Amino acid sequence: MTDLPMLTLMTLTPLIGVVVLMVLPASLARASRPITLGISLLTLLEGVFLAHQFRTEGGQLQFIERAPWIPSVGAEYFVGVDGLNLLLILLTTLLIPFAIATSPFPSERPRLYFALILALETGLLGNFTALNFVHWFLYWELGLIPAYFLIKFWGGPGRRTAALQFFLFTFAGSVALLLAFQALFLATGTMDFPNLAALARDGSLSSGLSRAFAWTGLNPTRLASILFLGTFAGLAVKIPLVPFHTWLPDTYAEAPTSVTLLLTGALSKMGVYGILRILIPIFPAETRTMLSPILVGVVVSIVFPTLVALAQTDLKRILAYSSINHLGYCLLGIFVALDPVPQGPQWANERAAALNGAVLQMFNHGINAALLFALVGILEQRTGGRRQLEDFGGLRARAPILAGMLGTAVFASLGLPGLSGFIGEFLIFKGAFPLAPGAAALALPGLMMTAVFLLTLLHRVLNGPVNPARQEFQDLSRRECLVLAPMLALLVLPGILPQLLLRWTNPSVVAFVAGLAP
Amino acid sequence: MSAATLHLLLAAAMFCIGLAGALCRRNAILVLIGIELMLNAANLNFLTFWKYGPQPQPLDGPVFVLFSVAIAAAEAAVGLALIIAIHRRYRTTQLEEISRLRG
Amino acid sequence: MPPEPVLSLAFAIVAGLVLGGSVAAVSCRNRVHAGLFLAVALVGLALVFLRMGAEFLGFIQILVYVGAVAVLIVFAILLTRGSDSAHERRSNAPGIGIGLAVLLWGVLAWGILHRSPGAIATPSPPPSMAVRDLGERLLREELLPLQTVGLLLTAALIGAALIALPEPGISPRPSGSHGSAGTETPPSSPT
Amino acid sequence: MDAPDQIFVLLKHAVVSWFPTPVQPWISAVLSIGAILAVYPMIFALTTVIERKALGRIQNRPGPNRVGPAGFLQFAADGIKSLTKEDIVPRAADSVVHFLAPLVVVVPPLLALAVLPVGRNMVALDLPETGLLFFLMVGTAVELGVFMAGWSSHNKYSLLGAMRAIAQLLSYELPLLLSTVSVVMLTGSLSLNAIIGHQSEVHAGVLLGWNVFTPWGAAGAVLFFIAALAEANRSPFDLPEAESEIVAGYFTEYSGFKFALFFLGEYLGLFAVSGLGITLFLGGWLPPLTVLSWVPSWLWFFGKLAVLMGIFIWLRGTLPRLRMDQLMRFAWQFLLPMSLINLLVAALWQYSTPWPHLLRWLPAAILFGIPYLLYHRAFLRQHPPRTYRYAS
Amino acid sequence: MENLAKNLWVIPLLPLLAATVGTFLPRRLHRVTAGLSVAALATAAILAAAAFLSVVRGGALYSNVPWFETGTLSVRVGWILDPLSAAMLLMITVVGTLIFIFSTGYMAEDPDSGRFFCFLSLFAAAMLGLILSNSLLLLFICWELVGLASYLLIGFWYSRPPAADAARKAFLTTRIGDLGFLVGLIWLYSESGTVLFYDQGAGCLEPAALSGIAGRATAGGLALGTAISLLLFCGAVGKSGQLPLHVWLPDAMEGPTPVSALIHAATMVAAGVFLMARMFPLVALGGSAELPAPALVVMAWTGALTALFGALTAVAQTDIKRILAYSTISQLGFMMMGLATGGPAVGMVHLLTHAFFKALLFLGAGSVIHGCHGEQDIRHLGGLRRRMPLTFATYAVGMMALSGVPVFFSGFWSKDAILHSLSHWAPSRVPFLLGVLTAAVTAFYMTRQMIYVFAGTSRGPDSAHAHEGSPVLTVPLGILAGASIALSAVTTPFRPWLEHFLSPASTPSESGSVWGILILSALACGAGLAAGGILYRNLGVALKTGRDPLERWVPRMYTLMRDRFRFDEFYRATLVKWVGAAAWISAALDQSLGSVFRDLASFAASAGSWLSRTVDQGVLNASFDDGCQAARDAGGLLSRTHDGQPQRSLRILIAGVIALAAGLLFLATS
Repeated sequence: MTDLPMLTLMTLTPLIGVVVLMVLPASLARASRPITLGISLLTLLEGVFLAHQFRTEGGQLQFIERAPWIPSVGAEYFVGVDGLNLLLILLTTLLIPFAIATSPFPSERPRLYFALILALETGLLGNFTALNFVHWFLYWELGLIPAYFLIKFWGGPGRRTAALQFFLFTFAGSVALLLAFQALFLATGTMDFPNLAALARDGSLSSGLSRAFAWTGLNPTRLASILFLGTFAGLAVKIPLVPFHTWLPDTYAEAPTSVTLLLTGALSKMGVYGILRILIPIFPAETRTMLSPILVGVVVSIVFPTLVALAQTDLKRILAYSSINHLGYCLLGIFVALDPVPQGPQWANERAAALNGAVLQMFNHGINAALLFALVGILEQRTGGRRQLEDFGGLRARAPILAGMLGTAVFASLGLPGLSGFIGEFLIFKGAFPLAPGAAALALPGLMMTAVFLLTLLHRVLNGPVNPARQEFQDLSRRECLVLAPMLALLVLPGILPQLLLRWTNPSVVAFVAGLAP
Repeated sequence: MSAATLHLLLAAAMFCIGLAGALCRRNAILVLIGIELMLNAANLNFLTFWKYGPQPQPLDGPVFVLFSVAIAAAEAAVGLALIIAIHRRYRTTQLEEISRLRG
Repeated sequence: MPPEPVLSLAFAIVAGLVLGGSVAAVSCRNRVHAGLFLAVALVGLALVFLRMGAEFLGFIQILVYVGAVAVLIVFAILLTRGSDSAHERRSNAPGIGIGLAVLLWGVLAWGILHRSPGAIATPSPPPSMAVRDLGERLLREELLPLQTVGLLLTAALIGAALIALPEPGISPRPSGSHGSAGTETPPSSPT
Repeated sequence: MDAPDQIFVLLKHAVVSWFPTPVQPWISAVLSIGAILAVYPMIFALTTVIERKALGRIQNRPGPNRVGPAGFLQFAADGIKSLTKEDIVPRAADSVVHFLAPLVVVVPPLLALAVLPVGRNMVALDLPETGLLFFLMVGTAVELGVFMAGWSSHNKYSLLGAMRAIAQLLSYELPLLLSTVSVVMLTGSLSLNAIIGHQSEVHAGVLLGWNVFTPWGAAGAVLFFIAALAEANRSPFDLPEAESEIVAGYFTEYSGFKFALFFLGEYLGLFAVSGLGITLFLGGWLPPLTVLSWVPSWLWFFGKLAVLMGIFIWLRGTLPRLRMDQLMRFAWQFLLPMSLINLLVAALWQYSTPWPHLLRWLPAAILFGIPYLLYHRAFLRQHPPRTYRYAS
Repeated sequence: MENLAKNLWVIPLLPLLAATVGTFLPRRLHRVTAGLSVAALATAAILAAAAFLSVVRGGALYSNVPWFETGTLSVRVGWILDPLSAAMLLMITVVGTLIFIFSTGYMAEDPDSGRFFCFLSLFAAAMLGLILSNSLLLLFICWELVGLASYLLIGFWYSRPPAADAARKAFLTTRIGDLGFLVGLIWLYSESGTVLFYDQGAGCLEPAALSGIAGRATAGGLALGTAISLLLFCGAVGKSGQLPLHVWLPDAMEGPTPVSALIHAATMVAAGVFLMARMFPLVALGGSAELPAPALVVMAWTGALTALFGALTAVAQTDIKRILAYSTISQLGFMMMGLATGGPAVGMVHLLTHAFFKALLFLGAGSVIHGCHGEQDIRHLGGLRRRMPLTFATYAVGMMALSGVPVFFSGFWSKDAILHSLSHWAPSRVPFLLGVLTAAVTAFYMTRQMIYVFAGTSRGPDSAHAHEGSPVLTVPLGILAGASIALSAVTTPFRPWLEHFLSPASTPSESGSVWGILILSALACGAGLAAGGILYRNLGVALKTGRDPLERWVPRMYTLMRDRFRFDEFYRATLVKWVGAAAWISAALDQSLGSVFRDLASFAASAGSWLSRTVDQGVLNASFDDGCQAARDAGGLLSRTHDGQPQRSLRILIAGVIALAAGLLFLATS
């Protein structure tokens, strides 16, 4: 452990880059990418240092910084790390340099572009470390706004609509969240997540609710359910859960590819993490009450997008739907852990497995989706923005290295053992089958259909005779290989040695499960 | 006669002087001067009750005065701006000449 | 410390300053003089505050009223001259106004004198005012009012600036047309 | 305490102790007042001469060099001249106000000087609760004096000068006040002694913790001194008395001793506000390094004052005068926002007290730096530097 | 010995290393890759032989290591060396090495052969890992890797659409079964708390865990053990090409022929059978000789139907490799039957013998194809007996082993053991009859193939210029042929050493009935051979009409068999179409969902504005207008007092205040 305020430092480091880029004279605009890359690598170093200093035993919050801020509105600066968010922090710090390195140099306003990416990183890191709603929410929005501008200024032809849609949806979700937390604050006087969770456990949350909202004439259960739904909706939009997902394919397709990979790799995790950190600890009883409909939603989120993806012809849209599907697994892992029926030590292990799987899946999907989108981005660059399936074919002959990487990423995505995707899915299903056999069984076709559409993608892009328009297709350059190789390594390594990641997550997950017991 | 009474009488006198000014003067700015005096008299009252009052609450009076001063400043600024604007429009600051809103 | 006499010389002087300044402020025919006398009255009031142990408020009183309000008023007087004479015309029904004021003072004085001996007792520990306590109080318990006042002042600032801005439709008065006094102020942009 | 440092304090105590106890407070007060009345006008006199000589140097001319050794008695000659000159009051003037105006201008700076601690234990009027507020309060009274002077003269130029002066004073008072507020916020006291005491922490063993050595303090000091220049009507903010435009501003119609009083008041104001700046940001009478603490504290104060005066004279000789619109715009559109941001920075500084020192600097510097750079850029874009073309 | 168990992972690691190194070698060094792969597998074979010998001498070994932790659970994996895995190990490494050597010759001209050997090595590594793993989880992982390797190898010629299609089909079809496997694995895990097979009494195949599972039933009355077994069997069905998931296997012949030999004849498809053998204690749970466990019954029936289906389909195929592929399906059915009715040893013995002769047949077919420049259609071949004598001889050995020609060929004995256990199977006699029928049909179609390929005269330009390949091609053939014959020495019912080795507990069969089955089996084989010989004796003449002799005899039946009983068409018409329809509907739904959100928003906005307008005009305005008119009239009167003179109002106000203050004071004092 160190006395440095590591988390704050790490969160603010990208802002240095923002400053530097802001004052960078236009004549030096070409330097903005190396600068940004340097700053983000510095952040990555800090993240690695954080992980290195992270104590694996106990699973408690560490690196805690807290300071009173605005006591009268319950605002307190409170950050900390445990096994649930450490991986997400690492993921963020990994993906940002990756996104920057894979991003083509924008022809317009490059300094702003890179500054926004760095601002996005601050938002993400802040959101993942925050333990008080007020600045959690600030960072939540801080993640939203740069993304909006990145889509709007540098996106594809339909970027305006897509950006607006993205903004409206997530903003509506934010409003729901904000309202719910205002109500919670009125009822309890605190916005502290651990505090709120403790209050929820000993029942004073609901009594506070009934006191503060006596005028509505609703009983506390009903009130809590309403707040729960508000919070849930706010988070579900961000993930997104079907049917809140309609913004996602358009957004992912229209956003510049580096931004898309951040959107799916890191931003979508904000919602899942929110469910894990906020929704479940604060509303365990309500979640249990609503578990069946939620699980239905989750299963639909797993199966439905795979079917839709099968009918898509745009590479980015296929991958977008695939993202929904994969985050559905995360949610399955999280929500089955709440299944109230079986209790006992063995079931605690099943819950822990599901949650571990969900956390791992978040990390692995982040890396995996990022790599996939990056590769699609490279295809786009090489072909002048084409990404329909029929624009490709037989690329394996022209670009064996790219084909190998794409193949590895696709197989990791469909959960091939030995690659990272498997362990997460295995653990999720290991927990889900005993706890919620119905949901797990209904989710199985998702696994099947994922394989179907992803292999079809591979098939159409890589196999068959070379597309006449792609005769001149270039394989990956050495620089591109250098950028992509670390990600590839991160696909393989956790698949072979999952303990690398699980030793961080498991103690916290065990503590989390212990806290779930009603 | 206690100090409180004395201060209260002073405040009342100041208020009434301000009132007389506000009632009699024709010029809007001078009326405003009267109003300022009345406000200050009220402030004096607050402070008197705080200092000599039966159950002095800690700092209630000063806090009240502080807010009152702030609001009076805002009022003066807006009032004077209004007067200037009106003057620019009607070339007058005489109150009885500004009666366009008469029913 | 010996107990202060109720009606000390110092009180008499500051009270005289206040009352004299007030009377002069409302009765002066020269408007600029009226504004200056207002400043005198308010300085006197600040001295009253000082005597009551409210140093902070006394200084604030001068800072705000003398430094800002009085200056604003004389400024406004200068800006609005020209249409009327520098000297005030006859007062508006002075009899009624003064009569009402005196009547009110009578009623109030009667009330004060009548009620004071029993109700207004001298408190046991004379309250004192520490600036730090005041600050704590303002930023803790009165945070919301304080913010509101801040908002109000901002709104007043913007509002005043907007109101006083020359409206596009109205051309400024051609210079050097009216006024009995020799001095003329060319239209200057308000601050 | 060592003798040279406390020599004046000891002297005063010795003198006071000759008198019977009941009158001792009065004697003490009289002595302090006397000291102030003696020292500052003396410095004023010296400053005028030095200023004229320095300006002469800057403008490539000798400056006063006739009266006394190297012209250093010029002030005496000027003083005698102004005392003996006829005191003219215009017929149309409002004579009472005309008479009172110089007094209202001179007295407040003297009052303000009374609360400035010029050395260890050396403050004429110690207000532990409200020292700074008293200073600011007194400072505002000058505006009224200026107005009185300008209005009562019944002269176009006087009134214009007064209007300009008041607008300027009002406008620059805000940044001045706001930059002092940050110091108050960090110190937690309005007492000037406490503010100096707060700056006496030692950093790195040698460097004292002057406020100017913090990000907000550095920025605040710059803002403060810019505003102070304007408050004192010094070049480049000397529009109210711009000779080329409005003769001599609000004291056009004054002559003789009254004119000298205005002159004195202006310089005293400059001393007072500089002294406040020294107290707030430059550590008051504290030495910059601990090893220099053997130098008497009052010497430090006056030494700093002298350095500041030198800088002001230098600025006066170097910078051209602003236009009125530039002046106002600079105050409202630049200084005011920047001082608000500085307030925020100071708040952050206070909040980050437990952090390592370097880490405290970083966000503070960023927080001030970004808006400065952005804002500065936007400001320049909106008002680009004017280019003058003579030939076309 | 302990070290051996701990270091078993070296065996799969060797080919894996070869694959890894090969991946990063430049393309032009493909010969180096090939050499590396062969060397790695040969070394593995030597190690395997050592391991095998140690098992022959002493019993089983295993060692477990922790892999990762979740909750309080430590998930462990491990390696096992027992007779089952040792025999498989030896078989895979030996056959694999031979096939690798063959491949160096077969693929010599292909510039991509470096990649080919990488994939082959990866495949070998995965397969070796699969058989050596002492954990169902690790087994599953290797299982999937085997699937990946097969995907890569089948699609090796990816630029040919049929190959790419076949690869995808293989992966997806087996994945259907794998999902069942995964569910079974998880179920077993959660029920027994471990996926280690053997763990000092705590493993899931050891009595403690089995007895825990034995008495329990799931929803629907199915025994827990049965349910899990059936789920695992799903995986086996997919991998081992059992009905109805066999469709990928014939298509998989699109890969290079050594791949077919390695993956789809000798080893990979055996993984399913191996899995069931490995899990036999669980599968057989709760059964007895009279009333076998339900899972075994399902297995037996599936095997029987698959065997017959495969054999019948093979009869009418014209592609040399496809015939062999269907024969593989058929033989896999046999293995399943044997496993289900006679215990793991019976099935596994056939698996081992089949591996050798099927590899031999495939390599022989490869040799033919190589010699005939890629011609695979048997109707265009013929007369190769003279042109490729070595190939012919070895192919004949393989053919006779497959057909079950008595005495000298291992296939006869292992098939006989299966028929024998079938004949004693209590639940039904039908599988036995089907088995005998299949044996006869097998002999028939192999005869047909032999006649087509090797007899008569050449019928195509390619076969006319056929030539024998280099020794690299023929030597492996010879070795495999020798092995196919030699294995019969350890598989006869009179000296069933291999069977005993694999399953020491199995009871020796009664000699009386042995003879009966032997004779029946020989008769079936003979019938098949004879029928084939008779029917195709004048092949050259018959083919003039362009129709197969059998087709002329039973045309409808022949068409059905040639069309593989229309399985693919059936799937295409149902499953594939349904998935496509579901995808289309989902996409449409998704589209409309998006527009529904948008429409809802705009509708809400317009509805809101309409509502507010209506209410404004109709209700508020109307009533207010009237009310306001009245108020205005009244106000007109009052407005007289409001003359814009604020001071006048102020005076009134103050008068009121005075009155009020006086009143209050008066009240307070009195």
